Amino acid sequence: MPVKSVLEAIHDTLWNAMEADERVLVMGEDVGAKGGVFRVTAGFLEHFGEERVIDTPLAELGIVGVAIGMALNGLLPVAEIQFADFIHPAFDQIVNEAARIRYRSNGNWECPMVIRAPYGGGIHGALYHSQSVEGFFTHVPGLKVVAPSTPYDAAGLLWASIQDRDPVLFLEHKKTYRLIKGDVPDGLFTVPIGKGQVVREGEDLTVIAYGMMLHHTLEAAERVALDGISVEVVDPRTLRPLDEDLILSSVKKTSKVLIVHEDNGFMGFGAEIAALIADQAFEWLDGPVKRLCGPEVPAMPYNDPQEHWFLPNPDTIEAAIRDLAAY
Amino acid sequence: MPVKSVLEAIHDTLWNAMEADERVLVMGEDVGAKGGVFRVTAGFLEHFGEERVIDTPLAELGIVGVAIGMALNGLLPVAEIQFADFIHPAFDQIVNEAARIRYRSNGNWECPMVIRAPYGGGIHGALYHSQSVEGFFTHVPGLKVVAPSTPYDAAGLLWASIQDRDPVLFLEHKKTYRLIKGDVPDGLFTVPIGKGQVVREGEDLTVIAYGMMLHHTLEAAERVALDGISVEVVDPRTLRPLDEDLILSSVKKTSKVLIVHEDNGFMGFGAEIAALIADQAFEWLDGPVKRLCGPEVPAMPYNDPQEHWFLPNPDTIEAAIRDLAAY
Amino acid sequence: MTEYVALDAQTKSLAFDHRELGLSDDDVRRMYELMLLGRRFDERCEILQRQGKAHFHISGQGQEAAQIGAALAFIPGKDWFHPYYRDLALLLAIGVPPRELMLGWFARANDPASGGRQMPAHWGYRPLNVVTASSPVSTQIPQAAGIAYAHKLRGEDAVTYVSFGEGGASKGDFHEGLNFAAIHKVPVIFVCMNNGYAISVSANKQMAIENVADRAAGYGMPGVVVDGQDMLAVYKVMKEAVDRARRGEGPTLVECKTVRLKAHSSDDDDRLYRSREEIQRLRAEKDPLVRARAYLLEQGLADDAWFEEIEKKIMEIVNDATDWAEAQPLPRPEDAMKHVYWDR
Amino acid sequence: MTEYVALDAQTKSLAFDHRELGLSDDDVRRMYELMLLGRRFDERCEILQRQGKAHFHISGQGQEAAQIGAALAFIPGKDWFHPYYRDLALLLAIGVPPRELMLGWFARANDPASGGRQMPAHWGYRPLNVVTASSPVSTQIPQAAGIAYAHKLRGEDAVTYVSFGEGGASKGDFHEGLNFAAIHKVPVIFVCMNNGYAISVSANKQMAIENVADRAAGYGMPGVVVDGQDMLAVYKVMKEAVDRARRGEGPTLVECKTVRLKAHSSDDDDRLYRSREEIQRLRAEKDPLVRARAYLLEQGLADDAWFEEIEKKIMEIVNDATDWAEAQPLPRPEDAMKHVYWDR
Ligand SMILES: Cc1ncc(C[n+]2csc(CCOP(=O)(O)OP(=O)(O)O)c2C)c(N)n1
Ligand SMILES: Cc1ncc(C[n+]2csc(CCOP(=O)(O)OP(=O)(O)O)c2C)c(N)n1
Ligand SMILES: [Mg+2]
Ligand SMILES: [Mg+2]
Repeated sequence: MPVKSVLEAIHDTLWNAMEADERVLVMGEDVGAKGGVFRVTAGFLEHFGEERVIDTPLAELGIVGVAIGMALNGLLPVAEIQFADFIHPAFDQIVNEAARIRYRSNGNWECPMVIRAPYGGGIHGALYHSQSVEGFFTHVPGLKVVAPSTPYDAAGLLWASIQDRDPVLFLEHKKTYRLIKGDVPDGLFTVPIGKGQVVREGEDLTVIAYGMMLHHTLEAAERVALDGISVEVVDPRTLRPLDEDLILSSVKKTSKVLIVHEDNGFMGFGAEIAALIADQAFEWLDGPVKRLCGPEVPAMPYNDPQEHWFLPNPDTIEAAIRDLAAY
Repeated sequence: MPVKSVLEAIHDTLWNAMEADERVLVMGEDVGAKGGVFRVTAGFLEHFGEERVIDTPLAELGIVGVAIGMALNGLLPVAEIQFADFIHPAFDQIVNEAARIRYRSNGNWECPMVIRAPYGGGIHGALYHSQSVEGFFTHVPGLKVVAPSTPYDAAGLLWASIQDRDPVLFLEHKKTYRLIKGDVPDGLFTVPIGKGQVVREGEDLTVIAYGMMLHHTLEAAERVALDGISVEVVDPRTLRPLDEDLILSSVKKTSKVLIVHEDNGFMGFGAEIAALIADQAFEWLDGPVKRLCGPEVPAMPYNDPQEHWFLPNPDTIEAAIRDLAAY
Repeated sequence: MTEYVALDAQTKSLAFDHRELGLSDDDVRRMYELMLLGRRFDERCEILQRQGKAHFHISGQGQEAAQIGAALAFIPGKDWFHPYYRDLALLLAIGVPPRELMLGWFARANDPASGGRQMPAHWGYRPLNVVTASSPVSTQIPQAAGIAYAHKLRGEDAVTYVSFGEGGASKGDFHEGLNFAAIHKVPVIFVCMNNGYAISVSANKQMAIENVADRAAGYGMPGVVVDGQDMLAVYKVMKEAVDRARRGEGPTLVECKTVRLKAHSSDDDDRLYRSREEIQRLRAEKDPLVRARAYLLEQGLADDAWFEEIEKKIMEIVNDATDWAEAQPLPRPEDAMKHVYWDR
Repeated sequence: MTEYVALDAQTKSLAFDHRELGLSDDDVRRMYELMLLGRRFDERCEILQRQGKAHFHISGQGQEAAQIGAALAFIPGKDWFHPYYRDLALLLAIGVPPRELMLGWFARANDPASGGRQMPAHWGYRPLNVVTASSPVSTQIPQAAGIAYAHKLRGEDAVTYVSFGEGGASKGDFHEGLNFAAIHKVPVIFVCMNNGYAISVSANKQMAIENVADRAAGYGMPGVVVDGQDMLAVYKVMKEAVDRARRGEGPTLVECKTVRLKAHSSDDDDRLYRSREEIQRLRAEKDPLVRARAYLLEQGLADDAWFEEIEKKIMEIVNDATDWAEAQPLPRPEDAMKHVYWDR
């Protein structure tokens, strides 16, 4: 199997999807001649033409609103939001419109579309090029939220998302784009939406993480393994609908759990996972449900010392694992 | 002390605030001649004039964006969003702008403003006039989110919010507007932002609720008291910053907890409360942390049977209390 | 750049001769009939709300000429519609069955718009490409641009109708939607129903200009202001715009100057912000039915007997729709869990 | 309704005589000097980024004439500024000290804009009413309308400057901000720096019209298009707009036709979407410094010796700012918890 980066996996899947189904198109700011600011759509304009590779005006509300119309009328738009930080102007079109079209029409209409949004920090992006936005969107019934962490999952989940009949917010962690590489089969294949994965088996405690934090967690797990602490690592992959069974069965096995994400903790996605466990796995718990998250500040600072301070990393994850293991 | 409805308490406090401080102004759709769709600003236009009682264009992004500018330049705007359901077009201005101005400028600038938003269901408002939006906004550091449930708290918290030097989202439950009445002192007084209240003392379990659900909870607590179940009811009043100490001390006392809100549960505000308890009060817990919330559908249906089905009510709360008490 | 059509009509009748617009005598009689159907249906819904049989009413009274004039310029079944809440007469005119429309007011399970999930006047009728509507004002505008883009991409010559009030033209959705449509020259007609108020906010607090259509030039599309009380003038303008769109020449912004004869909705008391004299004046001078009737009489297309007969026929339709719809079952609570996702 | 100023200037120099605009010889020399300071400072920041001393650079090169022409029409200390990321020369021109400006590139603790929290070019300078900037494009536009509303409400005659690119004019914020400002006739100047690109997206994919300023008519405010490479033409237009605003006659939308000589930012490679010939042509024909220099020579306001001397003086300022700023301390990690709320 070829080895690809997350970026290449997404590029190739989008390409293949557009080859396979002429209803698929990409749209967004700079997706054309430039091939996207991260080069996810490099080469698309030349190959697919400007009717299916649309350089839109600088207008996120419009991008999503127009994409909804396309989806209502038989296309399968993949709209790129240049940075997840800039998805907020489209909040109304996503939350009040895309997510409710099936429900409000009693199933008469549907809105199959994908919104791709690069998220996450550690790239000197400061307050407005580093945000995690899953905390907002996972609250919304009618919307699916996918957050792959590996090239394989990115490819499989993207194809699943494009084929899905509901609107999907597809979150791509920017820091993983070039850093994380792995085997990815050629051609189109799916990873099912709504299914998580035990990425590492363990006995003593469960850590739940996604995005760049998954990789930091795996590193921390390696380290503590040297001291005999056996960590099970769960990657939810899809955040909504969440694979609750997988999480609960892991926690019931290990009896302790740490949730890691880089978004701030208060009402961050870890809150829901913790609440789920505190309700459904209460009797199995041998310790408090722990969260390790970004701090309660509005966003990630730009300067190096404070950016570093903001982000959970293998060291802080390791420390949190050791604390919990010792409980 | 005069008895007022929630609506009257808000009306009078706004009025007194505008009398007391000429920097205060109100703005929004229909706040002028009509006095607001709920008549919160009835009589304001005639008394304070159209420079301080601004009927804005139908443009929520603009309302909040303009209000931010006013706040930056020395005014204390109170912007009304006609229904909380229509706050989403302003999401970017609230989340990326208002909430970050102090932080991003390292404290050089601040944005003291209040956004009032009537929320909540049970008024045949259907998908777009019934929403609860605290799940989104409580996630945002830099923003304060206040949700009073009684006329007294509405008055005191509103004056505290107007005087607060940070942006405050002030959530008013529509169903309480005319239904809930209580003693309210004349004139301006404050209830501190960030302080909750034990509304009813009890021994067997704690229920945390706000808005209309607080009142339903109190009714349910009365009922079960007849069977000797002693329920402590906590009203957080402010959702961000949350009075964590108050919640934790109640849970440590009763050892069981139920959280009630009408917003859907997944990533609803109850998730954060549950997560807090599962971490900080784990050793005191005698049962699973329970949530009773609106169902996982995009919003409240209009027709009577389904609207009724959607909302937690004294019956369903009573049942949840009995279940938990029996655990 | 803005074109002005029939705005200074001194006549109490209509500004154009229908024959010159390619309309037959029957067409014109049919237009009147549809307007009347819109009016009587609307009045019935108003009553249902007062009777407590519906929780909500929002009225299209006063705007029927604009709706009918628009509706007839489109091809039902082929073209797409993303109408706003006052467009009842338009829906009837393109062929949504009155019985099915009435289900919405009773919030019945078989309501084709939303199965009773949404408030009345939140349209949706899949068989005729009437897109599901929401409450947030103007969100439909960029969506309509996207719908039209899909038609263009597939090489189909369908045209999309999308409407909104002049208040709705203040929103970013308007700006971003029109801009996209103009850049891509997609086949969509943006129809602004300017009735002078957004609830209580008069148009001069909504904008510092006279005509919403003047904004068209800022996007690079034609803008037309038309007397919305004149069904033939509206038809003429719409037909030209629709034909242009169908030929691939892009979108048009059409502003219909119209009036709102009722309060904003059943939740509104418009005595708070406008005088009773204003309403009386509007009723006397601006009622589109009065003008259409005058035209029919003047042109010898109908006599009193015809009007009486039509009135009777329409009332039968309205009564039938009401009785039938009321007898339909309410939604079941447990069905409220359906249609959140396709697969659950 | 749009006014066009100096757009067909055949001259390689400037279109107006500075004396007729009420500017002294010294004023013009000072304008050149400020433009040069903007250019050299910008070039230095570019180098810092290449050296790895800053993570990011975004350039104002090519836009200095528009910025200087604008800056001089305002009253620093009294007026308010909500500039966008390319407005470096404007900030220098209104008097933000170069040393303090330079702190942003080094993300130092005492950076007056954000204490190193934000990326470079996210301005903010409280002593001169330069409002804190963010990254999301165009959010500053309605905010500027609100700032101006406050001035008007208090009866103060301060005027607010707010700028954005032509790409930024596609956003709903533009629409809603301009509309509010026009309705309330508040003293704000909306300055669109049209450099033809939004990153890689050329203006003709951003809009189907030639001039952003043509949108002004749709809000009911004057719109002016001016040659942004001509500092005197820009000054003239801005001065008139500012005076009008100060007199209480409301906002103006000014579009400066300008060029972006560099890639969008240090993260961009513009070879992907524009030719090297285009850049060469822009450098040869559109560099505002070249045109200003020609004017000074032509008018006998300066000679080669003067230009050399100024160049030296400017480089000293830039060097001093660089050395001083680099020596300042970085923020401390623990301080990142500060200023979330006023009380914690
Ligand atoms: C985004 C949003 N804000 C506010 C409302 C509440 N609202 C419903 S209709 C309306 C006025 C609309 O006025 P206009 O667009 O002129 O249409 P008209 O009702 O006059 O036909 C308002 C403010 C809404 N539905 N959506
Ligand atoms: C809302 C938003 N979307 C996208 C971006 C990413 N972005 C930054 S600058 C830019 C282009 C801006 O173009 P223009 O407004 O013409 O200004 P210019 O850079 O050309 O001066 C884009 C797309 C952003 N900052 N904000
Ligand atoms: Mg209107
Ligand atoms: Mg540009």
